[in-house]
Formats: sequence, structure tokens, C-alpha cells
Amino acid sequence: MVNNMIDVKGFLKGGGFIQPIWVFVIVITVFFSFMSDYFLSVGNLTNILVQTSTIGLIALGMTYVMINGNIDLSVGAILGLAASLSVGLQDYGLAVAVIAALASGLIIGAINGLIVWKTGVNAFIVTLGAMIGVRGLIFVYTEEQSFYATNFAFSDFGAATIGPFPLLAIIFLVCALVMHLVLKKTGHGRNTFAVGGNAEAALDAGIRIGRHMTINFIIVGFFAALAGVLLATQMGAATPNLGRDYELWTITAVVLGGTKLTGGYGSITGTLGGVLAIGILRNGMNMMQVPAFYVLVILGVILISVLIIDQKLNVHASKGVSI
Amino acid sequence: MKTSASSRHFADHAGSVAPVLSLIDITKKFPGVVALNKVSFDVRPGEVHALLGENGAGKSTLMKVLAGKHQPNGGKIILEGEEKSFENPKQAKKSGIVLIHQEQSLVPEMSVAENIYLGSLPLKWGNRVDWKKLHADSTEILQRLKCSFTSRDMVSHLSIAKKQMVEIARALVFTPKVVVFDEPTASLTDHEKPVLYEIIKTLQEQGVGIVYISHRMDEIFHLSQRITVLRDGEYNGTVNTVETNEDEVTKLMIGRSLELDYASKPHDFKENMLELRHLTVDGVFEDVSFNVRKGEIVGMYGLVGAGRSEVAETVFGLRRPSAGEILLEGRAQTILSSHEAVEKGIALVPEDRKDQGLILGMNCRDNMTLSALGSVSSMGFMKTSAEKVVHDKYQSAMKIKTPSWRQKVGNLSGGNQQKIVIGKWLHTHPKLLILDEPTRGIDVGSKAEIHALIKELARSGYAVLVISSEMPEVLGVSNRIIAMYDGRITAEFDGDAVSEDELVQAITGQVTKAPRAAAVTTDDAAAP
Amino acid sequence: MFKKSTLAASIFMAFATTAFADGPYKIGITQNNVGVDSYQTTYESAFEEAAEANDNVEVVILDAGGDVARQIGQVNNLIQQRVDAIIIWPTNGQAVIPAIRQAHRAGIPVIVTNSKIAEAGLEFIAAFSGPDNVQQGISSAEMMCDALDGEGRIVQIAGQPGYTTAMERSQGFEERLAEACPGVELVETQPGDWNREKAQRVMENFLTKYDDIDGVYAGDDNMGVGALNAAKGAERAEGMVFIGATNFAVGYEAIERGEYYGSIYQSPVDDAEAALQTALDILAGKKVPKMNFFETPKITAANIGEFEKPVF
Amino acid sequence: MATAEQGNNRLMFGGVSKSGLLSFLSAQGILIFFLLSMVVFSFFSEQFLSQSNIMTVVRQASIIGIIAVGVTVVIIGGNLDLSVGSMLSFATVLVVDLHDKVGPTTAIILMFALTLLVGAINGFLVGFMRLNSLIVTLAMLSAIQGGILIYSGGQNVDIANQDSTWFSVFGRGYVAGIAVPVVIFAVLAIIVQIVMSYTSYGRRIFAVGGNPVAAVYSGIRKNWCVFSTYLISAFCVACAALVLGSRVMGSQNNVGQGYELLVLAGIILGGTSLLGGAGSIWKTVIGVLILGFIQNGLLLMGYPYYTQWLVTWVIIILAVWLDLANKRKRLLTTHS
Repeated sequence: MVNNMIDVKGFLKGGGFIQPIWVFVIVITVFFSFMSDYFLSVGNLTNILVQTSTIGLIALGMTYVMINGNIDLSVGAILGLAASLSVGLQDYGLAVAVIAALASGLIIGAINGLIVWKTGVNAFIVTLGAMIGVRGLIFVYTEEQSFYATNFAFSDFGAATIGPFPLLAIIFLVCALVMHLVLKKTGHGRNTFAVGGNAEAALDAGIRIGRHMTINFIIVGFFAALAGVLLATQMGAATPNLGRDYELWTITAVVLGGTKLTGGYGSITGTLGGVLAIGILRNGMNMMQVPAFYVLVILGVILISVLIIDQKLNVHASKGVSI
Repeated sequence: MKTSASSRHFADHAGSVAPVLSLIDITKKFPGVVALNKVSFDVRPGEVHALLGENGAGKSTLMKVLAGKHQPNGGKIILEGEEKSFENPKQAKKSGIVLIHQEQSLVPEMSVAENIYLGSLPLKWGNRVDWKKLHADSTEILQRLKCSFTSRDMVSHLSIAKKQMVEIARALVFTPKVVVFDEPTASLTDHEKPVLYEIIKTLQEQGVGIVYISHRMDEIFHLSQRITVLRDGEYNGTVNTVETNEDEVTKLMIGRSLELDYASKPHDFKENMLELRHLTVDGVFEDVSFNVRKGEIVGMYGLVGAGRSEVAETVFGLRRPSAGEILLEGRAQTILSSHEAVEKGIALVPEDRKDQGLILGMNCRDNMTLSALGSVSSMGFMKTSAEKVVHDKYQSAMKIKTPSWRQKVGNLSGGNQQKIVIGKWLHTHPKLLILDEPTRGIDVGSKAEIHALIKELARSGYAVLVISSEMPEVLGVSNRIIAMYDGRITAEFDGDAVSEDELVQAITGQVTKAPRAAAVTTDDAAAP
Repeated sequence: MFKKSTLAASIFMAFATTAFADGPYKIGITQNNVGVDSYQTTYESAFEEAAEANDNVEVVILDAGGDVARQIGQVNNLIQQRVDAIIIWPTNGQAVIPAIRQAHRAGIPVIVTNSKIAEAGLEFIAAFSGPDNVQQGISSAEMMCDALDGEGRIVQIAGQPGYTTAMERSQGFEERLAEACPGVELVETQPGDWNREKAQRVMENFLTKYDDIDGVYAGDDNMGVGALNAAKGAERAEGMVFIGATNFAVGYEAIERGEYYGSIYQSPVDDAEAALQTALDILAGKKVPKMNFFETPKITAANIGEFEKPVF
Repeated sequence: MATAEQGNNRLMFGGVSKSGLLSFLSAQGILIFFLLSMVVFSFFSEQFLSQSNIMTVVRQASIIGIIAVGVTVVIIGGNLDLSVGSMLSFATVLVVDLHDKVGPTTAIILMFALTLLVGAINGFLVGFMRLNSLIVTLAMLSAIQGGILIYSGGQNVDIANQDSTWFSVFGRGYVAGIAVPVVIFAVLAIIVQIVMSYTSYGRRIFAVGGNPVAAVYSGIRKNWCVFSTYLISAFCVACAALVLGSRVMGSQNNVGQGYELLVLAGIILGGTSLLGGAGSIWKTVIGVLILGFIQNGLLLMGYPYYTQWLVTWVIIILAVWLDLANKRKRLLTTHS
């Protein structure tokens, strides 16, 4: 689909074409602003940004991992662990707690990466194991209890704004920008495509694939932990079940954004669109008071429809054999 | 048995120029097998040194040792008088040894420049890519190679030949001292080869030593100064090209001389088996009309991308025709799937053995019976004994070398893999056999056997369509030759009365002869 | 707010249930996890009905699907829509406090329903309306003492870990049991996650592990009936005392049959109506106590006639 | 020439016999681990090896096991099915709700029909539309869950007269002293294993999973094969729903939540690669049993239930470490 756009638009400047997911984002934005008076207010739009920032931050890292041709199912659990640590360790000082929380993400990311690297087992299995295991770790640590921050300074951070813009939304957008530039402009970013697009060639070219993949697992671990800490600041608390199913929504958002599960193709701008699409759909349906039961069905149907549309365009573009 | 030394000419090692690279007594062991046993080899600056041997003889292993992909268990690599050991391909590359791969080793969703500098992108502080320098340097290399594309083009948009150029461009990043070409022409068509030869010549003039691996004798004799032959992982002699001939080299390679039966093409044609009338798939090929009779071999010749495989895929039910007709034995057919094609007696030996032809993780027997499971099962249950009978039948008929039916086909050599694909299709008892590049990447021995088999099949009544990019192959087996260019049939020739020039012109769009529609049904002139 | 345009009506006909009132009060509610069990579902429909019956109320009904983060987002959305009051059924007693505090700061009164929030948040809420879960635990402990005559070994199947209702019921039960009848020993507690099948599995493991179980306390009847199923399957239900909470229809029937000793009668309809009424009282400027508990009496075979069979 | 080939084959054979030995060892490794953990557990808990405990564990594992049998077929065919959790809820709610309305026989027939219909939707989207199975079944997971809630209005469903319906046989009955769920599990596992190993259908599924392109070029109706694997998966889910509904005699709307992961964990523990084209039902049966015994053993030893998750993680890492056959391969290739 994106290929198609490139063909049409030729070699205009880097961002000269509109990714299909953004077309979708615009369509639903227009739809919901007609359906609800409150939808298109600044307050609501910043709300959407804050609400999507959690999945969004993880999705930034996930994009890298998925362009590598890997996947990380443990991000939801990492988020939960980081949130619990960032609240539970506040007796030792806020800085210690936050650092420990972020470190936990880095460490679990590194463990995932090292196992994938050293055993060559596919990431789906490795991180599925981690997803189960890290959740166990959270329960062992928290003993099933929710933690809460004793003073409100922590949760005030989550609600802070710079001008009219919520701090969390700004953090998310800045991270997205940085990750976009790293992917587009740096050696590591370019190698991400190389490793996912043709691992053998990357290996021959002297790119240390295992090390490279591990770094990306660490990156996604870090972002999952960061998302966990920031979510904890929104709540001033952490619950052991926090982050359940987030991996599924994250992967969904990244795929909606055009990143291929087979690796070698994807972008941060697309991921941003995918994350926003889900956030807007949820928010808009809330605004319209679509009952929760229908929201589940509608999200599922939309997801499948987008896949079908994307595929139809792709098949048309590649003129491939129908296998 | 490997001493056919009587006819062996040892090359003059005391040549005037010292070798730029010498491999001395290289030994490489894999668990359970010695892949290379004390193999020595050298290249002089400005020389093309051909490395020959059957699949499995150890050529690729030797080159992988040279390029740092494998580490040898014994022996020395001496580059410009200095002993070297490479831990990875990048080190080898930095020392000036570059391997140009048989398989495309490019990253599709990256620009040409990024591919050329893969793994060694010029960086500024903060790990940032220095795009200016990257494109300037790449453009400079591309100009040296007289490439028609720019450094900013996406590799996924390039033709196969241009991709090959990118691979070669990559070799020039570090001033190379030795360049290894591993089957560089496998994916090139005849008219693209001269460009490659030109590049090799330029490199030679710059004093680069060239190692050239190929199965194609004509290329080797055209390009090389010396030929070294490996057999069973052992050094089997080096000869000066001018002092030898194809027969001698073949003997060195396989221990006997080949007797090719180019003369005995089939000649007893019967009624039409396949007939295409104005067949079109929008945007892929247009107005394709020709016929194949029972007992006849029709060759289809053209460049990669001319639409040949796509015609075959359409006949096999994998593409939907947007116009035109497919007739089998005179009756119009709609073939909606490969399954229907098989039921109608069509067999397709596909172009890409590993991706399209075989389930590599399955054993020989299971692959062999895969297209006709009904014949080896009853009530849906497999009859393993019947399966084994089928396997043994084709194994002995086609001399497939496998230790047992349990062997995974992924572990067989290319020639034997191809025979299994053919055996699989013969077992469906087809009436029309389409072979797409039946001998690509297969050593000479197996190649000749497959050619003989094709003719034998036609003689026994099969209608055979052979798609090939290799002129000798097309000329050698076909009764009639159909030339395709850019999705259209440009000409049709008598297989025994066509010149190479005519063929080349037809497939490069230099003639625009209207397809001979009349020939489709009744023209017997094509018959000898 | 849901607009009654034809397009919307045609797309989402199925749920055009919201009151179209001219009254001034717009009340938003964010529920915990509708659909996870019948109690919450019945609560929701009772709430809708109550709101519909009152011309003075317009409601925005949201469901957090059990996800704390989503509930916080919904509270923010409600603040954004400038509702007059927010009713929250907390997914977690602690994590929702900052969101409640934000609503409080925005001048929107917050009513917590069904399940309490932690002490730290009490200053930000206008009122709590719901059952007294600690008291329910205490009542269950007293029933257990009566049933066992102060002597025996029992197991507990608790609700979802981390969930306030579960913790309060356990706490009330355990503390009261220890002081009312020290002769009854609580040998093990495992969570059943409000899930009958899970509870059944947990009970099966208990039955294997312990040869002598005299009684079972379950965090709700759904789990209690699961435990009863397991005991019946192992043919050990005879003489075993089952006590639950939040009387479900299956539990009611089991009490009628004499297989189940007792439970706590808690009506989601009462719960919903009380929450709405509390909100309306606050909006009307009435003085409302911080804690509003509605009646949740014990129900056993002895007094079952006094109660209607629950609809869920 | 012959020697060249043989040299080649020797090389390959080395590889084959080695990986054969390794995969043999890894299969044994997981079995050895299984037996060892049984011994350890039995030291710490007297009841662990008692007949009643073993029967309890196997009976509890049978629901996951029944589903895992079907999902293994989908995985061998080269796809994933994450929708089984929601599908289990769907089928259980359906059969329990319909039981009192139309009678057990009709309820069971309707439940099987509708569950197979949902499986057919999965199969259509993955098989014929050729969409990525991970995302499709993820979307279906959400859509089906919503569908159940809409159907039931979010209410629990119950069977009124639990003691007087023959429906109870599926979850609570015994055949020759063996619990019916276990019998269903065993029978399904044996039948599916036979189908996969000894029929032309099974051969086609392995081919499609091993190399979908080559399967099509061999004249195999790949789309139908993929489609059919989802029907098998749905059929197994329906059987599991029969057991679950009958065991509980009621159902919550989210009763199957999380089953998809437990099922996958069991399959992975058994050692079936997620790449397709390889695997077996036996491995899955062993994997599911390991999962069940770990859970039970840790509970009997008095550890909190969540410690089993940590242990599962460690075992998955150990199991995959042994399974070097899948080295350096990627999952999640789309077939389009």
C-alpha cells in the first residue's frame, strides 16, 4: 500500500506521501467530530494523546523490534513490573524508584534479546515465556497487592501540563520524534531495516545481528518500562495486573501503522498513526456512548477490514501470483 | 579413482608474477565430514582464475573460508605475502577480499547507496549517517560501473541485472585485491552478460585478482586464464585455459567424459496438447498464442521478466487470464487453481526449486508423492509401502542419489533436488510437462541427465514446454523455440534452424515480428 | 453525549437507551467491568432504568473493562464533557485516586459506588454508596461459626487479588472468625478470581490436599457454587458447610435445596439506585453522610422465604 | 562423482543424525524434566502421586489439552489461533444458555454448528483472504468476546436442574473409572494424531505449513487446507466447551479468557515449533500435562499460584534451548 503511494508520488521528498493509516485517522476524526460535540475540543484531543501515550511509547520500541522481524509479547508485563517498582520503591527515594523501574525494563529486554541471540529461538516463544514469567515476578514482588504513592507529588507529575499541553503527551511526542530520527538518520536505525530485510546480507556486511537485535529488545524494554512509570504517575499507584493485553494492542497498532510482521519494513510515523487510530476509535466511541460490548466487536471488525484493504492494495500493486 | 592424471596439465606456477593471494593446504571439517582436504589455490593480480567442480565438491566452502564466513581447521591464507586469518566477512572485505554472492544479498527496502555501504555506512557524531558522503561515494562507484540507476533508487525497484550491479558495486567499496564471483551469471540473461564481462575486464586491468566460479564452460573458457578443479573436497589439478578443452576439464571434474546427445531430439509429434489463444494477463503479458503437441518439446526463450514464467503460471492455474483461451487437447478450459491444473494433466516444474518446488523439511519420499497423494492412499490413509515403491521407482529411474528415502530433501544437492521435483510430477502421469529453468544452478553431470530425460519423456508422448534463459539449453532440447520480449511473443523458430543472433534479437526487442498465429494450429514447418 | 441523528441511530440503534431529559443534571458513570459477571450487568441495567425513570437526569454510561488505565481515561473524558457528577465503580481502590482528585479539583463531585477506595482518597469524594464489605465478611464468619458449632477446619476461596471488595470481605471474615470462634481453623486461602470454574479447580486441589474440610467460605456465590460442584464431584459435599456472599440465583437455589448453608443478600438494583440517589442528593445540595451503606442481610435456609430469588 | 555426492550426503547426514539425536534428546529432555519434577514434587507432598491427585490434574488439564490438540493442527499448518479463548467463552455460554431453552441435544448441536461457523470465519480470513493469522485471530478474540456479551447481555448463564440432566456426563461423568473429560481428551488426541501422521490430509497440512508456496505449486489446495485447520481448532474448542459447560453447569461471559496463552504455553513446552510444518500431538499432550502438574505440584507444596508462572518461564527457556532444530528461523511469515 505504501509502496503504491511511493510509486504514485514518485521520489518526492521523504514524507511526500500520506500513509494510508493517516487517511483512516483523518476519516474517523471527521466522523467523530460530527457525531459528538465534545470530540474536537483541545481538551479532548490532548486527552486522547495522554491516553494513547502508554501504548504509544511501547509501540515506538515495538516498531524497531518488528522491523527487525522479531516481536515482543512481554511488554505488558514489563510495564506492570516497572509501574510496581516505581511506586513500591519510593521509600528509598523517588529517583531510586524510577531508576530501578526503568532498569528493570532494560534488564528484561536484555534477557529477551540475549536468549533470542544466543539460542536463535524465535522471539515469539521467548517473549511469550517472559510475558508469563515477568507477570509472576510482579506477583511475587507485590504479593498481589496494589501499591500507592504516599504523596501526591508523584501523581501531580502525571497530571502536569506545559501551557495547555499535558506533560505526558509532550514526552510521548518528543520520544516519537527522537525514535523517528534515529530510525531514519542513524546507523543503528538503518541497520534495523537491513537486519529485518535480509539478515544474511547484514551478517555478511559485518553487522552484528545478535547484538543489534538485543539492543532493540532493550529499547522496547525501556519504553515499556517508561510507559509503566508514566502510567503509574497518572494513577499515583500500581496494580499487579497493570498492562494485561497491552502487548496485543501494541502489536495491533504497529501493524495498523504498516509495519510488516515479516520485518524489513515499517516507520514511526505509521506507528503513530496506528496508535492514534485505536485511541481515537476508543475515545470517539466513548463519546458516542457505544456500549462496551459493541466496542469490542467494532474494534475487531475495523482491524480485519483495514487488513483486508491493505492487502487488496498490496496484491494489486505487486501483481503477484495468488498463493 | 580420482587419478585421471594422464591428461592433467599442471599449470606453470613459476609464472613471472607473484600471486596476490595464496591458499595453502586449507582443511575444513564439519561435524562428520571433511569438506576441504588440504586444498591449495592461488590468484595472480589481473588474472581470472576459474574454480570448477561439481556441486558439493567444496568450491563454496573454499570461498567461504576465503571470505571469512568459515574459519579453516588447517592451512594458511596468504595475502600479498602476509599470512591472514579472518574472523568475519567484514575483516576479509577490509583486507581487500570480496565475495559476490550467488544469492542476492541485498536489502530490498533500502536505497542503492545504503546497500553498497551496508555495514559500513559513513557516520557523523551521534551515530548519524553522513548522507552527503554516502551518496557522493556511491555515485562515484556507480559511475565507474557505468550504471544507469542512481544511488537513491530503492533496490526493490531494480531489475535482477541491476541488483547484480549493486552487488558488484559493493565489492568496490574497499579497494579490492581479490574479487570472488560465485555464479554471477546465474540470474543474468545472455545479453546482460557482456556488461559483466566488461566489468571483470576493468577490474583485471586494475590488477585485481579474480576468482570465477561457474558451471558454464563457455564463460569459463571465454574469461579465464587458469582453471582449478576441485573434486570431493580435494584439489584435483590446475590447468592453463589455453592449453585445455572442455572435455578435459569435464573429465577432471567428474572423472569421466560426458556424452551429450544433442542430436537425438524427439521427432514424432501428434495432436495438439496445449494451445493458447491470445492469452492475456493485464499488466503482465499480452496476446500470447502458441501450441505444444504431444511428443514435442517447445522451448520458451526470453529475458528474466519477459513474462515466460507468468505464462506457465497462468496455464497452471496460478494466475487468472484477463482475456484469451487455454485449450487442452482441443477443448477450452478454465483452470482456477493448481489443483485443477494437476487434475487436467498439467505439471509445472517451477523456476525456484527451493521456494516453489520442494518442502525442504520433508523427506524424499514425502516430496515425491505430494502431488499425487490419492495414488498412494486409500480412504484417505497413506499406504506407506506404496509410497516407498513410488520413491524407489523414480529414484532408480532417474538415478537420484540419496542414502535413503528418509533423507530430508533440503540436504540433497541441487541436481538431485531437481530430479525429485521432476519425479514428483512424473508420478502424477501428466500429459503436459512444463519445466521452468530446469537446470539453473545445477552441475554439468546432472544437467546432461536432465536434458536426456526431457527428450526421453517427449519421445514417450509427453508434450513438453521448456522455459530457459540459457541459449545452449534451448537450442539443445527444443523442436520449436518461442521468443518472448516484454510480455509478448516476438518470434517463433525451428529449433534446428535458428541462429544465435536471431534469437538474441528476438528476445531483446530488436525484431517486432508479429507472432505467427497461423502456426499455432497447423504449421508443420516447425517439424524437422 | 449521544446525538439522535438518523445516521447514528441507524448505526447504533441497539443502544439508544439514554434518557433525553431536559433536566439540568448530567451524571457520568464509569463501571468496573460490565459483563464479567451478572451482578455488574444487572447493576448497569438497573442504573439505566433508574435514570430513565427520572426526568431530571441525563447519564453517560462508560465501562472500563477492568482496566485501570482506561478508567482513568474515562474519568478524564467525563471531566472534559463537564458532567455535573461522576459516579465511579473503582477498578482498583488506590489507582483511581489521582483521577478522582482531578475531578474533585475540577469541581465535579465524585461518588464512589459498590467498592471502596483507599483512605487517602476519601477527602476527594463526595460520598461512598455501596455495601459494607467488611461487615459482610463479619456476617459470613458468624454464619460459619453457627454452622460448625465453633469447631472445624475450613478453606477460603477469595475474590480477585488486589480488588478492594475481595480484600475487605476476607479481612472481615478472617478477623471475626479468629475472635468469634477460635476453634475454627482457616487452613488455606486461594483466589478464585470471581470465576466459578477457577473456584472449582481450586476446590478440587483443596480436596486432594486436605482429607478433612468442614467448611468453605467463598468471596461470592459464584465461586461458592463452583466449590460446591467440586465437592459434589468428589462425593464429599455431604456435611460440608458452604457459605458465600453476594447471593446469586444459583446460590439461592442451592440454599433452597439445602446444599448451601448461607450467603449475604446483596441486590445490585439497590446498589445502583442508592448510587444514583446519592449523586442526586449531592447535586440537590442535601447533606449526605460520607459513607452510605445499604442493607446486606444474611440469608440462610431459615429466612430464605423473606427474599426474592435474585435475577442474576 | 558418486563420492562427491556421498561426501555431500555425509556432510548432511552428520547434520541430520545430529539434529535427529538432539531433537530426540530434547523430546526426552522434556520428558526427563517432567519425570524429575514429578519425583521432586512427590518428595514434598504425599498426595502428589496419589491416584486421586493425578486424576484431578489430568482432568483439569483436559480442557486446555482438548483445545491445544486443535491449535497444534493450526500451528502445523503454519498459522496461529489466538481466538480460542474467546471462542471457548462463546461456545460455553451458548451451550449452557441453550440447554434450558431447547434441551441438551439441540443445544449441543447448535453450539457445535455456531462454533464451527466462527472457526470458518477465522479459516476464511486466514485461508482464503490470506490475512496474517496472528492479527486476524487477535481481532477475532476481541470481536467474539463482544459478540458473547451482546448475546448474553452480560448475564451469567446457568443450568437450572443440574442433577437431572444427562448433559452432566461430559464434565462430571466417568467411563470405566476414568473421568469423561480425560476420555474426550485422549480420544481426540489419538484421532488427531492418527489423522496427522497417517492420512493424506495430514500430509497436506504438514506440506502447507512447511512451505505454502511449494504446496500450491504441487497442486495442493492450500486455502482449503488452512481453512480446515481452523475448523478442527473450532471443533476442539466446542468439545472443550462441552466439558467446561457441563463441569460448571453455568458460565460467565469471560470464562475462556487467557486460555489462548495457556494453550500456546503448553504447545511450546511440548516442543512443537511455531514455524509450521513440524510438530506432533503427543508433544502437545506432554506439554499440557507438564503445565498441569507444575501448577498442581507448586500448589500442593504451598507456594502461591503465581510462582507457577515463573517456573513456566524458566522451563520454556530450557525447553527451547534444547530445541536447536529451529535455529535462526523466523516466525510470522505471511503467505501473501
